[in-house]
Formats: sequence, structure tokens, C-alpha cells
Amino acid sequence: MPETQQPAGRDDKEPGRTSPAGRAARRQTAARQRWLRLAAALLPLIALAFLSACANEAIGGPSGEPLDASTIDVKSDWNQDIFNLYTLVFLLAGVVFIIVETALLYSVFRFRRRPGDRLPRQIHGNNLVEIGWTLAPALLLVVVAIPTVQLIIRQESPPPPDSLRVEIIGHQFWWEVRYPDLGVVTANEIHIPVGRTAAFSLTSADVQHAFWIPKMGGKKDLYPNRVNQMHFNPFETGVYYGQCSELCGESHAFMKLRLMVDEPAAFDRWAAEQNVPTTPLFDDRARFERGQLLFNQCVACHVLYGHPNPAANQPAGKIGPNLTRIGSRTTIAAGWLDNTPANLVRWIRNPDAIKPGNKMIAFENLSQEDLEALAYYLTSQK
Amino acid sequence: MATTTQAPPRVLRRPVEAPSGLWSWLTTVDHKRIGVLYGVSSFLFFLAGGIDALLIRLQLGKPMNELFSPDHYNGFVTMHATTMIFMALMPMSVAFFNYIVPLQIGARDVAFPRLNAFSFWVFLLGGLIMSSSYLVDAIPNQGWYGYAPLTIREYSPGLNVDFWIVGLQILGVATIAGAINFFVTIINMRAPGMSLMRMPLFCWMTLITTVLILLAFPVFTIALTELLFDRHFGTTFFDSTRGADPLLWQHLFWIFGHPEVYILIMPAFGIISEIIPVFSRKPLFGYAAMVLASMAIAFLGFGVWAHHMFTTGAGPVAYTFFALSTMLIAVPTGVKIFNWLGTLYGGSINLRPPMLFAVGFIGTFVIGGLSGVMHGTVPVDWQQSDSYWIVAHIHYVLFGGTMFALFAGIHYWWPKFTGTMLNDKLGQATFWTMLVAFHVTFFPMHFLGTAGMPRRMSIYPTGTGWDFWNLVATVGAFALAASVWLFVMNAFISLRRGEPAGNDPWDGATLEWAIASPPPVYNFARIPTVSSRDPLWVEKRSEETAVELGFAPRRAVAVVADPVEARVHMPNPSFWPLVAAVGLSMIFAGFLMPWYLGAFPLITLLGIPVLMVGITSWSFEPAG
Amino acid sequence: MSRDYPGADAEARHGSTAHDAHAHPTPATYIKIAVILLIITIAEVVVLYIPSETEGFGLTWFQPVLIPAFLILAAIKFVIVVGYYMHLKFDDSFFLRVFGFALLIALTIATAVIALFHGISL
Amino acid sequence: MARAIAHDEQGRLLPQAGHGDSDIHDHGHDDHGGEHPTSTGLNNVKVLMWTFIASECLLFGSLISTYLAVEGRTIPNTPGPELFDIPYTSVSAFVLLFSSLSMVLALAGLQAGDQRQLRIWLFVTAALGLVFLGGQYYEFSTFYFEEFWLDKNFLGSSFFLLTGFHGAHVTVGVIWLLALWLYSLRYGIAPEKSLLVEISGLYWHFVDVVWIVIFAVVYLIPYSRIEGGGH
Repeated sequence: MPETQQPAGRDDKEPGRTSPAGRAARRQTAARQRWLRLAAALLPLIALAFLSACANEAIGGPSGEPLDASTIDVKSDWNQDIFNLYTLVFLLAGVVFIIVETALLYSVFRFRRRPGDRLPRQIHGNNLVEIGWTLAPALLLVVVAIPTVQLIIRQESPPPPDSLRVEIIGHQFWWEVRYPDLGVVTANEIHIPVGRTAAFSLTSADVQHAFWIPKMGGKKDLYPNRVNQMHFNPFETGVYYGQCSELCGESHAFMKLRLMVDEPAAFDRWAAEQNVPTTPLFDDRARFERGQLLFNQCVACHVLYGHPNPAANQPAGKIGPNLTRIGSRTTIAAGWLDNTPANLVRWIRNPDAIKPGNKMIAFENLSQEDLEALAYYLTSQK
Repeated sequence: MATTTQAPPRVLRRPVEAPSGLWSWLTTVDHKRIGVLYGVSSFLFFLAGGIDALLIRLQLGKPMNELFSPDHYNGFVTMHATTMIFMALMPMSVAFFNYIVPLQIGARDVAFPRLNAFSFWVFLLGGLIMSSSYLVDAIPNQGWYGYAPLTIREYSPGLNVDFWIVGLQILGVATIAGAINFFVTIINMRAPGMSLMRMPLFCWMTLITTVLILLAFPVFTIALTELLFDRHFGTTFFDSTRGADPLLWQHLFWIFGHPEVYILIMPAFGIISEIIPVFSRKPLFGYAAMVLASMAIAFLGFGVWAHHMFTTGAGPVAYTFFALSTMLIAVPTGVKIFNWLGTLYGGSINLRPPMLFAVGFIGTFVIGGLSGVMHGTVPVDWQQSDSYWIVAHIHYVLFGGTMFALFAGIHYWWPKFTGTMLNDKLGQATFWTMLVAFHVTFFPMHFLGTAGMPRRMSIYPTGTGWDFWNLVATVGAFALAASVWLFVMNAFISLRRGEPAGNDPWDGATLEWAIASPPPVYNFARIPTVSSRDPLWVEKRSEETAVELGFAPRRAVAVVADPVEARVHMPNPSFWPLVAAVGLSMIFAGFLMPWYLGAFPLITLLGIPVLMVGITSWSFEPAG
Repeated sequence: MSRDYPGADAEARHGSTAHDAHAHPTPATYIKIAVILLIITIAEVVVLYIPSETEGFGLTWFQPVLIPAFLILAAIKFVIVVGYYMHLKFDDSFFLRVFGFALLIALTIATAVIALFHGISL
Repeated sequence: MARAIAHDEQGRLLPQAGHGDSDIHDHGHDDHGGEHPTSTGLNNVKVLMWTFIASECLLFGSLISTYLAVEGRTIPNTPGPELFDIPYTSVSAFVLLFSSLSMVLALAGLQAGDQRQLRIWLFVTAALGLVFLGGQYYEFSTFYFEEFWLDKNFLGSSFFLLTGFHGAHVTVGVIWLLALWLYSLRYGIAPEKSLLVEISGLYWHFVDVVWIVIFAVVYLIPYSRIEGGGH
């Protein structure tokens, strides 16, 4: 080739101009780079090993119960289905990944330009090969598509007739939980029995939310003016961590929930307790009564069955969570704080400092003593 | 032969030497200068979006972190995505369209040079108006997808959402105007002999991108207009408090939003398809298949939008339809990857920085593509949707994909833009830092998603098991920033004392390498005639080589060393596009003004005459 | 006017080839077309009032076919205007392809959205 | 391999480059030696206008989709399609159809070299556009006084946004046509420049075509579905 056609690239020298020693050095550099590249390729695998180590770590949330919410820690029939499909897709994707990356790395190493290389054969294509690599992925996708469609149909069909019906209503930034068959209304902590399908109706009172308990299965959105359905059958008792997973405003990150999967007997007991008026447990009557009196300021927004004020027993038009038996809940503020008197005081004094943008008004005018009395009253509602 | 010196044209109606100074930049209609303007401003927006990303990662570096308020955090999340998508990646692609497409098709400019200037100014003003939300502490904070009803006045009373709507409306006008221009340019301004099936793949991808923009952006314009009317004139499109169906917004948004993803990735495909053949010294494998696959992706791209809505309760029929169409789209995408591998295979591969980025692109994009197939599998998506899986996926596609390709393009065409080479060592360092940092940042997000971490969380409690990988991702993000800094250093060094590049430093195959670097104002002294897909290669390779390799020897490009045509006719500079852009921006920016001072109607109404004066003067100013 | 109209000459050239090949319709044709459009518009309005005016005559069956009838009549008008007044019938097929493709996408998406909101979403 | 010599196959079909002056000037037919000829032989501005129209299809498509998607979601005690005055609107529709006729007549006049025809029909077209806009203003104000407005319900929102968008397009068209008309009065438009009129005509006809769809989908269909049929 004439000089003028030579590209100006610096490592593109003619073979004759490189000394044997230089060539050896280059080979060495190439080898070093090869190791670097191998390390980079292995990085994901190393990372995976880390993950498996971390998954087994003992962890505890603010209330001591586990907060881990791994999607692959399967605790319901629905998540089992998802996990099986996930495994299938993951393995197929893994195979494709390995094939493509191997082909890529092989080509790059094998056909690395060496000094003195001639112009490679100018191939423009090969119909047979191209048809092959169009059809092969298509076939692979059929393998994925069939179970996908099966599972869609299974999950979208109605739940068994003996399911426990639960209505979830999303609010900025808490969950209202209703059991239409049991007449129970609660908030943020959902109790369901193990081994029985729970069928959820999901809707929203304001903006869009998404209901997600990762160990139980996927998520589903909650919309105003729309009701969505989902159902699953948990097969292990325990406390499961959930979280709103659609940006719903300023305090979206604070919109947690707990799913308590109980033994059937324990669930029935819990449900029955919710229906009878609270028998408050207290030992300081004066404090209790002071708190009860102060609670009159709360009845415009909150229901608390058993409070002497009739407005507190009237659910219509209430925008805050139902506080009946709040003393028996483990957390407050949509699962963000442990349910302790100190936290209740903090919360009531200035909710905005904990969850900015929430609708509860601050009670900073109340004295510390009053706040503690109110917290005492609420804690007694077991 | 391939000596490519230009004598200045004999007859020009404007000075050959580009005038310098601020005024010349404000009035320029030269596609190369507009390309530079697009490139620089989109890179600055890229840095701004990157700072948002670092703030996000700082906040998530440890659990219970209260560094930023949730409101600001939501703002960073929204602006990071909005800035990156609309103000960094798209315009950076447009910078390449501007600079490279006319050169590759052998044209002297785009079809409508002043419309081109208008597009740029509108884009810049839109971006600045959107970014100015930081100054008044009203950062859009509702997510880049702006799901109603969170965005209606009832739930977002501040100016935050208005900034977002107004900014995007202005940017949308810029995008549509630019797309029409490049569509016409590619259809109509090709050099003689350059049939569509001889166009460089980058031009093909530009053409397909413009079609996607023209068909997708109007839908977004309407959705935004409806939201704007909801917020300002009391309409009820998305007002759930008056019975609206919240899914209407989602459908309109994703009918636009999914093609938008392809708008972001198609130019990247084009850049990669230019670089791989050149650095393998081998023509693109399966050119026709690549073109057809891209068309298929673009076409199918309009039929998959609801795969962003698999948790909305759309029902089994919709789920099935959109799952299958999504899987179908993986086939042409696979074809593209395999064709690149086919090009590499048997080539003579030179791992200079552009090629490193291109190879890195393929390796990374494959991961993003595969996780995309997983999301297309509806039940799996029920778990992964809105979790960190999606964050990982989008970054593998848009950073590991588009951004790597754009960096590849920058390293590849930098010599053409500036006339100087980038430093090779620094380029290598940029690539390796970026590759490793990228994977350190985003691979752990797959684990976080699997561990049940939802996205857009301003704070997370201790004891969730998410701490470690979040910390890793944060460290990775800063390393990524360092790699970008390496590139910036490299760029400055190259501009100050880079080696002269010459016309054709990479042994390029396409027309832009036939002319000087940077190209003269008129690009080609004589419009070339093209008779092959890799015109410059065919011309450069000597007869014997060509015969041996199966070429018929011929001169494919008639550009070089020919006398300049007698009637080179270049457009005059004009500032009317800038005036029109200001008027247009005023019309929308009025919506950010408070009603009570009468400023809202005032600014908007003032904008109309400014726009009209701009357009009228633009139409009637003397032809160049 | 402006250099954004670079091809005034080229257009004249192209225009002349188009004339040679197909010959644009004459003003008389345009007027005939306008009459047809008028008739179809009148037909639309008449069709709208048929069901209510003819209840006594057993023509109530017409109600269900009203919507398709409107759509077909509108489509005919659409095609006539685009084909003759916009010269798409006589012009380069490139324009037909550009317009047709956009129309196809628009119709498909519109149909899908309407179906999602009114039917299969349940 | 199979397509190893694609260059060869394709190159042969095209005019050989590089010999003498076989450059752009013998591409195309009888180029008058002036402006850039285009690859397709089609005029840039015309391609621009058709591309713009294609894009507009999606714009109006989304508006109409919105209208049809929310149609039927009623807020109790708010007005609906029973307010539509079909005979009145059909007159409006025909005004716009007739303006399309006058537009093609203007173009035909210009192409026949008849400046008088051009001016008359351009003016008639713009005037008909104004009549249509006046009709729309009257219709809107009537609806407003009958409590049917864009903040009342979905039908109102989507109806006024859609027809308002269309009205805005008509307004732009009228301004454009009046500018052309004034230009033709002052300077005249040479028949070679008929493109100026053709482009505005394309826009104008497209606006008309949109109204054809709106008339059927927005007015006739909902009206036909109210209880009791037409009246």
C-alpha cells in the first residue's frame, strides 16, 4: 500500500519496524491486560458470592423483627410460581450471557491486530448464519413465553371461594386495612392466617401507590377510582416486611407495612379481639383519663372504638388511621417507628419532623406531660 | 489518490473563514458549529445530571441517612432522570447527527440550516428553564414519568411540576423540529450514488430515530398539554378527585416513553456499527439484516408500551399481548448483537479507545438486554418492577449502552471535530475506570432489587440487608465520576496540545474522513459521488489489494483534490432562529409566572409576537 | 423567498414530470369532488336522524350500524380530500408512504388505547 | 462467503464516478444549474410539510384517543353530547370543506398563470377559515352559557382541548393564507413559486381532514348514542 493510505494510528506500525524485543514486550503487556479483563469478567461472580454470604446474616429492624425482604426467600404459593419462572429465565439468560460474552472475548483476543496483519477477508454476511441467529433466540423465547402466559392466566383468575377477603386502601403515606367479612378495620399491620388464600382488593384514596410484600410475591398498583385484585397463600407464619413501591409523594420512603402471618387459631383470636370494645390495660387511672380527655382533639380524624366521645366511634369521614387497639401494634407511623410511648410522644408533637408532608397536624402546643398522658392512653389500648 | 487537500472555493457568498466571537456563535447556521454547541451543552447537562446522581448515591450510601430531605431527594431522582434523558443523552446524540450525518451523506449542510439553529436554541432555553427550578427551590419531584394523579394540583401544589411540564414542552418542540430536519436531510440531501442501502449505518439509525421521535413525541406533547390544562385551567383529564381514570396518563406516557427508549439507544447502535468495522478493518457483517432489524425494533417499539405497566392490573389479555410483543422485540435486538460479533470475528481488531468503548458497549448492553427480557416475563416483572432491578436494567441500557456508545463516538470523531488526537493512554484509562466503576455501581443494584429494595426511596432503615451493596454502589458512582473527569482532562489536553490528527487517523470507511479535520465550512469542495457502502476504503485500497480481496478497483469518491465547484452556496448566519426560540420559550415559561401579578398571561402573550416576529423575519430575510 | 426553499427550480422540474405523467385534475374535477363531499356530509346528518324519525317504520335496526356508517363515510371523505385535494393520488408515492405509515401507527395505537379502556381491561 | 463482493454487484449499477464531470449535475433531469437538487427529486420543503403532517397525525390521534377513552365516564348532572347542534356543526364542516375547494382552485389558478384567480381564491379560503373560526367561537360561547365548559367534566375537557387545538391550527392557517394573499397582492407569486401555495395548501387540507374525523367521531357518534337517538 502506498504511504498515503496508511492510517495515522500509532500502534499500527509496519512489522519490519518493530524489533523482536519490542514484540515480546507487547506480548507481555497483552497478557497483563488479559488478566485484568478476566478479573473484570469475574467481578459479578465474586459479587454473587458476597450476596449469598450477606443473605444469611442475622438482621433485625427497629422492633427487633427481621426486615429483610428478599424476593427469592419464597414464603407463598404465588412467589413460588414466580421464583420457578425466574429461575428458568435466569438460567436461559445466563446461558445466552455466557455464549455472547465468550464469543465477544474470544473474537477480541483471537483476532487482535498484530503487527504485519494483512487486511482480513472482507465478509459482508452469511444468510444461513443470520437466519440461524434470528431463529435460535426466537425459539428460546417461546420456551419462556409458554410458562409466562400460563402463570399470567393462573394468577389473574379468581381466588378460591374460601379465601379471606382483605381490602387495602392506600393513603399518603399509610395503609388502611379492612376485612369486610370480619368487620375489622386496622392500619399498616395486616394479619392473615397461614395456609389460607388471602384475596386482596386494592384501591387508593389519593395518589397511586404499589403494594409489595416481596416474600409473598409481586406487587400491584393501587389507584383511585380503580380496584385491583391479587391473592396468595402464605405457607409459613412470621412477620413480613412490605413497602409502598410507587413514588407517592414526599414521604414515600416512609410508607412501610407489616404482614403478620399467624396460625389460624391465633388469627381467629386476633380477629375476634378487634371486634369487641377495648378493655384498656392501665395502672395509672389519672393519667389514663387525662389522655382520654386529650384524645378528644384527635377524634376529628381518627376512630378509636371504646372512646367515650361518640365521634371517636364514627368511622365516616375520618382521614387518619383507625387507632382501635393501637397498643397491640408493633409499629406506628406506617411501620416507620417502634410502638413505644416515647416514639408516640415524638410523633404526636411533630409528625412532620419524622414524615414530612404527611397529613397529621402537629400538637406542639401540648406540654410534655400531656403528650405522655396521651401516649399512655394510646398504649393502653391493647 | 487519497490526498484530500481542499483549495478554498472560488465563489462564495460568505467568508470562507468562519468568523469568531460570541455573535458568530449566536447566529451560526453551520451544522458543524451547531453540532459543537449541542455537544458542549449536552455534556454540561450530563455533568449536572451526574451531580444529581452523586447526591442520590451520597444519600443512599448508608441507612437512615438524613443528609437530604425527602423532598430534595425526590427532586434529585426526578431531575437526574429528566436531565439525563432529555438534556444529556438525546441532545448528545443530536450533536452527532448534526456534525456527522451531513458529512457522511456527502452534504454541505442540513436541509434547513436555520431550523437547525432554532432547534438548538429552543433545546438550550428549555434545558435552562427546567434547571432554573434549582434556583427557586422548586425542583420537579414527582418522578421523571410524572404519574398522575400525583402531578395534579391537588397533590403537587408547588411550581415543581410546572417546571417539569414547561421544560419538557419546550424540549419537545426542539426535538420534533430537529427530527423533521434530519429526516428531510437524510431523505433528500444524500450525495449522488448514495442510495439508502449504501448509507452508513449511523445515518440509518439517525433516520429511524427521527421517525420514532416524529411519531412518539406528539403523544407526549398532548399528555403534557392535558396535564398543564388540568393544573391551570381546571380540566379533568387526570383529576382523580373528580373521577378520572389514572391509567390514561400512564398509557399516553408510555406510548411515548417506550419509543423514547429506542430513541435513546438507536443512535448508540449507529455509532457502534460505525466503529466496529473500522477498527476490525472489515465491513459490517449483515448490513441489510442490521437495517431490517432496526426497522423492526422501531416498528415493534410502538406495540410494547404497556410492558411498563405490568403491575397496573391491566388484565391477562393485555399482559399476554404485551409480554409476547416484548419478547418478540428481543429477536431483532439479538440480531444486531450477533452481527457485531460477526463483524469482529475474523477481523483485525485494533483496541484503540473508541473500539474499547464499543466492545465494552456490547458486553454491557447484553446484560441490560437480558435483564430486559426478564422484565418482559410478566410474573417475574411483578417482583422486579419498581425495584432496584429496574434501576440496574435502565443503567445497563442507558449508561452501559447509550453512554458508552456516545463516549465511543466522542473518542472516534474527536479528531474530526477538533483536528487533534485525544491521548491514547488517558483514553484507555478512561475506559477501564469507567468500565469497572460502572459495574461496581450498577451490578449490585441487581442484588438490591432481589433483596426487595424499591426504587426512589429517600431513606431506608437499618437491618434490611441493603446497606453493603448500597455503599458499594456509592463508591462505584464516585469512581464513575472520576472516569468522566479523566475524559474531561483528556479533552482539555488534546485541545491545548494534542497531536494533529490529519484527515483520516483511523483508516475510516466513510466520507467524513475524506476531508480535512476539522472540515471546512463548505465540507466538500466538490460533492462526492458514491458507489459503495464503504466508499473511502474502496478508494484507498490499491488495485492489487482490492483485486485480491474481491473488490473491483475503482475510485468511489470524487471529492478529493478536485477543483472546487463554481457555485458553492452556503447559508448566511441569522439571529432570527434565536429570536423565535426566545419567543417560543416565553410562551411556555409564562406558565411558571404567578397569576396574581398578571404575569402569567403577560409573558405568554408577549411571547407570541416575539415568536411571530422571529418566524416572519426568518421567512423574509434575504436568501443567502 | 428564503434559501430554505432551495429547490424552487427542482420543484418546477419535479412538478413538470408529475404533470406529464398523471396530469392534475382540472378545476371542474375539484368542483365535482366538492359536490360529492357535500352529499356525503348531508348523508351523515340524514343517517344520524334515521333511527329516531323512522321508529314507527321498523327501521330501528339501523341504530347498531350507525357508528360503522359514520366511520365509513368519514373515511371516504378523508380519502377523497387527501387523494385529490392534497394530490396524494398523483404525487410521488414517497409522500403516501410517509403519511400512510404515521396514519397506520396512529390508528393502531388509538384502537389499542380505546380497547384497553372500554373492553379488554376487564 | 455469500456476499463477499457486494461492492461489485452494486457498484456496477450506478453511474461511474470520477471520470470527468459526472458529478451532481447529471444527476436528475434538467436541472437549471442553480439550487441543490435533492436525492429523491422531491422538494425539501414539501417533504418537510408531509413529515410534519405525518407527525400531526399522532398529535390529533392522541387527542381523539383521549376523547374516546374518557367518553362515557360521566360526572352526574353535567352536560353531555345532547348539547351538540348537529345541523349547525355540519354547516361549519362544509364551510371548511369548501375552503379546501377554494384552496385547490387557488393553486390551480396559480399553476395556470392566473394571478387574479390565485388572489380571489386565496382570499376566499382565508375568509372561509375566518367564518369557521367565528362559528367555533359562537359554538363555544353557547356551550359556555349552557354550563358546558372544559372544567365541567371529561367530555368537556377533551372536547374543548381537541376542538381548541384544531381551532388553533385553523388560526395559524388563516394567518398564513392572509400573509400569502397580501404577498400576492403586493408582489405577485410567480408560477414557478407555486410551491409556496402548494405547501400552505397541504397544511390547510390536512386541517380540513382532521375536521372530517372530528365531525364524525366527536359530534356524530356520541350524539347518536344518546338515549332516544337524534332528538
